[in-house]
Amino acid sequence: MRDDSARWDPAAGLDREAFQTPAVTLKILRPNRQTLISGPYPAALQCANVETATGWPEAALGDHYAVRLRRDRILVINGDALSDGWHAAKGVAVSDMTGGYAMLALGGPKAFDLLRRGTEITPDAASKSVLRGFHGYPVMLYSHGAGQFRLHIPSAMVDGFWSLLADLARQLE
Amino acid sequence: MQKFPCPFCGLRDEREFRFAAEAGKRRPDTTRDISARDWSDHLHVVRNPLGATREIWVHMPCQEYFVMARDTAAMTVLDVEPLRKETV
Amino acid sequence: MTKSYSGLRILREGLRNHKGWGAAWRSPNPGPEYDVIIIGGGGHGLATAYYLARTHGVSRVAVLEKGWLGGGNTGRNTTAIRSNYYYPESAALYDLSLKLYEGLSRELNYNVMLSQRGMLVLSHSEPEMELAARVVNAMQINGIDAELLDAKEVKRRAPLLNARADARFPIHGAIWQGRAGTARHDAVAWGYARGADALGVDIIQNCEVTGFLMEAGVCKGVETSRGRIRAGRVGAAVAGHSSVLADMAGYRLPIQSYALQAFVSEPIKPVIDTIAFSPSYGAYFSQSDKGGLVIGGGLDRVPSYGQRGNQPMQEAVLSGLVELAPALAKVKLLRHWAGIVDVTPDSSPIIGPSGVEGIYLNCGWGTGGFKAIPAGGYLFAHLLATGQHHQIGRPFDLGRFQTGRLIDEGAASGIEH
Amino acid sequence: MTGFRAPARGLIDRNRILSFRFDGRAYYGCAGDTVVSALLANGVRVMGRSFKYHRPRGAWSSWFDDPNAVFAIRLNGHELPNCPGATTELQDGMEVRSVNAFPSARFDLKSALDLGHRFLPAGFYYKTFMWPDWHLFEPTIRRMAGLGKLEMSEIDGYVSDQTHDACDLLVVGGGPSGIAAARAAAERGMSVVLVEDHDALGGSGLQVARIEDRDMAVWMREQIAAFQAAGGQILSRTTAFGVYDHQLVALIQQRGFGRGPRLIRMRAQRCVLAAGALDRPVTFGNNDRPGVMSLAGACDLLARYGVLAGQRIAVMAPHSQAAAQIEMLRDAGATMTEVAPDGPARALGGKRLRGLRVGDQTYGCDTILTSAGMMPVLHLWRHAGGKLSWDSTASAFVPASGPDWMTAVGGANGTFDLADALIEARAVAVGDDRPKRLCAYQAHPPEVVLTDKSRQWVDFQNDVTVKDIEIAARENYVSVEHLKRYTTLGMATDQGKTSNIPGLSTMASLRGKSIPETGTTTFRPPFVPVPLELYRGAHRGQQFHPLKRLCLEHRHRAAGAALGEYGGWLRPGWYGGDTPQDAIQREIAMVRHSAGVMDASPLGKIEVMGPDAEQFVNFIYYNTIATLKPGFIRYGFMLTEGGIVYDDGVIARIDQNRFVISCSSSHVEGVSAMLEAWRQDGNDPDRIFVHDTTLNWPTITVTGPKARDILRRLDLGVDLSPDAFGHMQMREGRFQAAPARIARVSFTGEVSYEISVPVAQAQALWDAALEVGAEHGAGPLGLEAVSVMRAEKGYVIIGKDTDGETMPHDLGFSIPRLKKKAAFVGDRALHTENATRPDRRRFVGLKVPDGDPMLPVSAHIVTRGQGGPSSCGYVSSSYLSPTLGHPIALAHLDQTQATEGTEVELLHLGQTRRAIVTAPCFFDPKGERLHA
Repeated sequence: MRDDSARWDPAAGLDREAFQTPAVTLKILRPNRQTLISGPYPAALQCANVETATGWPEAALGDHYAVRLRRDRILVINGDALSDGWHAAKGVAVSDMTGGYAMLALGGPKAFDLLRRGTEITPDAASKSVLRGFHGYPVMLYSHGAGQFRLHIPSAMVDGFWSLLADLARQLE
Repeated sequence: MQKFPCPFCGLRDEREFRFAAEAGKRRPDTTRDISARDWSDHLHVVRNPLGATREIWVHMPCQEYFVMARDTAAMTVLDVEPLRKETV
Repeated sequence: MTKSYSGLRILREGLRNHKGWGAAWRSPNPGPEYDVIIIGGGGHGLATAYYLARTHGVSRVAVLEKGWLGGGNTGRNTTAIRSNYYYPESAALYDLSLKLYEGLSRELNYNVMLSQRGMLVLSHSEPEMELAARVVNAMQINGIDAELLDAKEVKRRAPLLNARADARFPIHGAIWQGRAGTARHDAVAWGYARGADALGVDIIQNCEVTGFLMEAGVCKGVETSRGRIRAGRVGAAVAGHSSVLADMAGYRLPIQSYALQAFVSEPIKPVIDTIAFSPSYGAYFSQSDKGGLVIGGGLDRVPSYGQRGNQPMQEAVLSGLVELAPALAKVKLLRHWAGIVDVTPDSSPIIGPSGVEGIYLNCGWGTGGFKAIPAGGYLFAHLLATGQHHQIGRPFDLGRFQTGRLIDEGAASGIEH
Repeated sequence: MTGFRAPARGLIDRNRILSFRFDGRAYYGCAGDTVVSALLANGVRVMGRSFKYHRPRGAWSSWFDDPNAVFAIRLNGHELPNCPGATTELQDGMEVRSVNAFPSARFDLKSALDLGHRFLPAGFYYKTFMWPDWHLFEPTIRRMAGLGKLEMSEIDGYVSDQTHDACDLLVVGGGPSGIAAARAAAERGMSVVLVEDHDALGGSGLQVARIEDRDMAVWMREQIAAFQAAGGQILSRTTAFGVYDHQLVALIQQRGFGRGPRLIRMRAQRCVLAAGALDRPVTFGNNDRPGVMSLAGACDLLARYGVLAGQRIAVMAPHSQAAAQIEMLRDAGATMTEVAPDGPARALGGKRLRGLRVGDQTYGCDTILTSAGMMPVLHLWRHAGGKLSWDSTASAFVPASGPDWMTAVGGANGTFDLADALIEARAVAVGDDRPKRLCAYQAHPPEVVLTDKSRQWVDFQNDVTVKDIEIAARENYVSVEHLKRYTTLGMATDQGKTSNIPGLSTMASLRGKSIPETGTTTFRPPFVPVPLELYRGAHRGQQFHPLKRLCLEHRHRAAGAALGEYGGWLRPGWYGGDTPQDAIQREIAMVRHSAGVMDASPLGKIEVMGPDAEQFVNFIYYNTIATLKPGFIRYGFMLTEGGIVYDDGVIARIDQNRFVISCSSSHVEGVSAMLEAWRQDGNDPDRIFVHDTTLNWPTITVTGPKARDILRRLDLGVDLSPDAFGHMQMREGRFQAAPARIARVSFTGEVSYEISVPVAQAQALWDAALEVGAEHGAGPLGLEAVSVMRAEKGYVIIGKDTDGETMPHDLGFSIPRLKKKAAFVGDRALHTENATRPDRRRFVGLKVPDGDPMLPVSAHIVTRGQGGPSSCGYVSSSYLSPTLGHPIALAHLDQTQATEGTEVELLHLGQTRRAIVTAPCFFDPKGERLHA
């Protein structure tokens, strides 16, 4: 039996300083709530009390908004608390996922160059879903205003993902 | 690196997709008797054509299962449609 | 009969400026009828023809090859030969093959350069060491040479490998088979071809099968790009394209075709003297006599017949390789290519009747066809000559997919073979 | 002194002098030199030795088509092997050594091999070394083979950069046609990327004085400026090395010697191939002598580096573009003698050329430049699936039908005249028709004639001669692939760039066939050798396969946890202790007497919701779930359609339309995916929804006789009394005003509660449980102790105590197989011949004779027949049980041998053991503690 504690740098989770280089800035955001809503798209929007759910490349704005994950699933950032479970009347399923995803803000002049290192993405290739594979990590990626991006990553992966972004950022010239 | 069109997300590169099965198979009603041959045909036998084929794929990020018609030699995508019924 | 090869003959030919060498095999035109037609001039097809003539005295044999002989997976693989298998059925098959390989150069009077440099199957964790021990025990019970090595011994035998404790997958130990090794893949095809040709077998290149000659539901021969050829029995040994023939003849197979990639580096002086395989890193490699690193990994993720490399798998295999042997980061990749392999549900081959009378199968070798060439040929020849299974071949009959008696090495050891 | 630096020519910076060493001797070069140009400027001709005969070899050419000048180069303490000298930029302080030569390229001891050449013909090793055994000869042969020696050290910071990009038009090649094409397209508003493998653009254009009535340098400046003004992007030091599916072109950008290169995966809407052309060597006697060079290569050396290849130069170049090239060299001060190759030709001299003999004429010279014609560079065209056709006036393969997104222009298209090339490039770039060429090009390569007088070389690096090809033909290795593999023709590090066409034409004339009849070999990527590091990039170290991390990891580290990898997570194996064994034994005793507190967060929490959820999970599970009542939990298996146990776990029903599946930690992704697949295939996806909420609900397990007492102090708002809250039930309570889900399930055999709370409450719950627990002698509990305790109870761990053959009835769960009415995944496969065979393995316990040590895991249980031992099972788990004070083991055993009390023989790594078959459950078989 081996003790591999030393082999892995201690996990910092969400408690970490912002990462800053001339090329990019990266920091952790802590939304009050993240809520997963599954069901027919209109029903999901109505339940979330939002007009639309953001995809790519359009930008999400403000603090309370929804992003589109699947044909029949959205993630609501902030907004009202909803009870978990099956909402028969609306025909939607709701789960609190506030602690399930770490939320990162990426900015800086080379932010998009950094993103291109992890996934084949262009500003014009539209996609309804913000979910994509990023260097093997399952992320949500969307714009939050010009040159500003937000990423959500399963919270158990944030340590690895953060250090990957830091490694990739070092390659930017 | 191929690009496949997820019926929901649009074009993404092949790393986001997983091959599920050949299209066109229906799971037999297993509450009835099924001969060993029929079951083996269902579970194991495939057409595996050289050229045009229809397959079920999943776009892993958005978990969309869909039918993709493609050419297994030319590596071209001919057509895609969702496996489930379309909803907005 | 071509004159035999030897060092002495080379000296003699050297003095007379090599004017005396004859053709290694003829280029005959197809005859109207043969006792046995073998479709596919790869290693398995040529070996089958050789053993039909040699062991069973069936000399009216034709091998029909669509392109040039040995041009399929025989000429595209990573040349590994081993019998480090878990199940008795696999062990019997692949060890028969290894034993035949051990005498092959002398039997064929053609140096196939069998190099029994041994093979390491690396374990990177305690659970993997437990699985390794389970495999080693099974091999020893099956009568096959096997050792369980610890990390120190692995480091001694392969200092090139990443021995650091902080490696992503630190090396805990390995399964060792000393009799495993490599052989010159082209030479195996050429040696069998020369041997079969000398025994009267017609090897017909650039002859594509376009249809089967069916009479009352029985196959009586084939239609080819070079005309109709009748036959008593037809054997199909066309790994990678088995389903295409099946479609032509009207039988169905549990086979999916995938591209399997291989890579070779520029030649460097010897850095590793064995075959090293790491399931965790998803890569294996050895070094050819010419000095190039011969590298392999897993199947491409997209089923296909496109004989070309696919980038995501290249990056997966080669990054794994460099993690396994970091000094190789500086070595340059010279060439990469792909072959199309038959993949069955249990990753074990199919030897036996096709379901259409008169047509027999040798297919489904997946990623492991090269090492099995002598046994595949030997057992297939037995089947084509007698119409009956050899006992070592019987478990690999198509019937196993109905009985459920699969032979899935991955199921037992967690290591796909 | 042969080659030398011509005054005032080239792009080099003559004011920046770089010093370097070659085979120990000091030399000087200029900034902008390559290693080869610098050596030639110093009059060095012999740069390496050939692979097989160790013949002295000099540079054939000035760029990637040179197969001869291969070096080991050391700089700043690091050495790279097999560096192509012609494409390696010279840097100050480089230590350059020839490879495959000892002590030096000039004097190589192994050159004696060449004397025995007549006894080492093509394929000789196939014909000998068979007795007694190849393995006897092999080590010597392996030491002789191989080029450079690999340094075992790693270069820190040698990390490649991998990225993706896309453009409307990718132009490959920065010569005049490439530049013209790129500018024309950019000015039409396309996004254009122009790649050039040199540092400077210009290509063959650098060899002419004027382009389109402008001074060449001015023309270049103007064109490049206009291209960039139109938004065009230039990637220099960048080579397109492969074309992959769906129009992906792989680019490698050099970032300096000893620095990891950049991989750009460029997705191009269209691609213009302007890669130019290479000289086809003239095949004649001793044509491998140092000083026999490519005519175009010599011109490029002069134009880029101001290096004149020789002083007295004989030229054999029977094609219509040669005149201008010859003029350029003469203009630079060399005496040029044009020689028509109209007879058997032979180079005279050894390491130093004396002359060229053609027929019975001898021409004195110190250098021979040859070109049998120009060969378009069409590797990428072939990668992309383009076809080739043979142009008999040009005697070259030119593009035929090909992919609609790629077009070749200029030299790559056989348009060798500069004016024609520019018109063509501009037209093609914007999608217009290809204009007709105004200037005709012809080449008349001399017929290859077999002679015994001297050896004529086809593959310079691999030492393949015309004679070798003749032997291959004689022996019927006539298909191009056979020829290549039998003689190793074209297998050198230049991948046949110089040798393919000469080899083909030789085989063709030997067999009296045409070259197209003889065929051509496939060009395979990479176009130039690329370091393996290129493919690794950030896929290294912990990023190669990252682990999931617990939100309480810092707490576990603080408590002295030993962390290990379990099912893709970094989790506590045990806490503190002098040795793992002590710690584990102590934790087991703690749980059996008091309680343990464990972080079970990775346990799956997959919610299945909706009106069809009930029948759905009933179909997914082997066990019947439909009858499960809200508030209750059931243990069950999920099978594959092949009937194999895929996962075990518990499922809880929260209400009519809501279930929570608690699968094993390592299967959360797999189970979610499997559920989603069945949901969308054959079900109404609007009536079933699957949410994997695992990461939102960290789970703390409290297990042991004191578990209930501890929970009582946590104010969960739930009646914990045994009759109110029994085993296999679940309740929803609250912890610190947050929702808490409490499930009474057990993996240890003791009363256990799994408490799941939101991430924000996890740390408070962990601390509270430990604080209260401490009063009862309870403490943190790691996974290793749990896996011993579950073995004492005979509980399986999937993947350890099961494998890819295990079916549920092997584990003693037979009832659904026989009784369940509804269809479920894997049902049919449980009734195949294999599933019902009498000798199926059964899950059993094993105990050892008193005093024996514990059984080794993975030992096989054997029966002895006449054929020696045969396996009838194996040990899957084995521990020294502190609870029972004796070893216990779990095993799979042929059920015909599996009656309790039977003594069995085991083999492990050559040793024999004995054991007695028991039931798998060793501890509290009635489950009194569990239900307490």
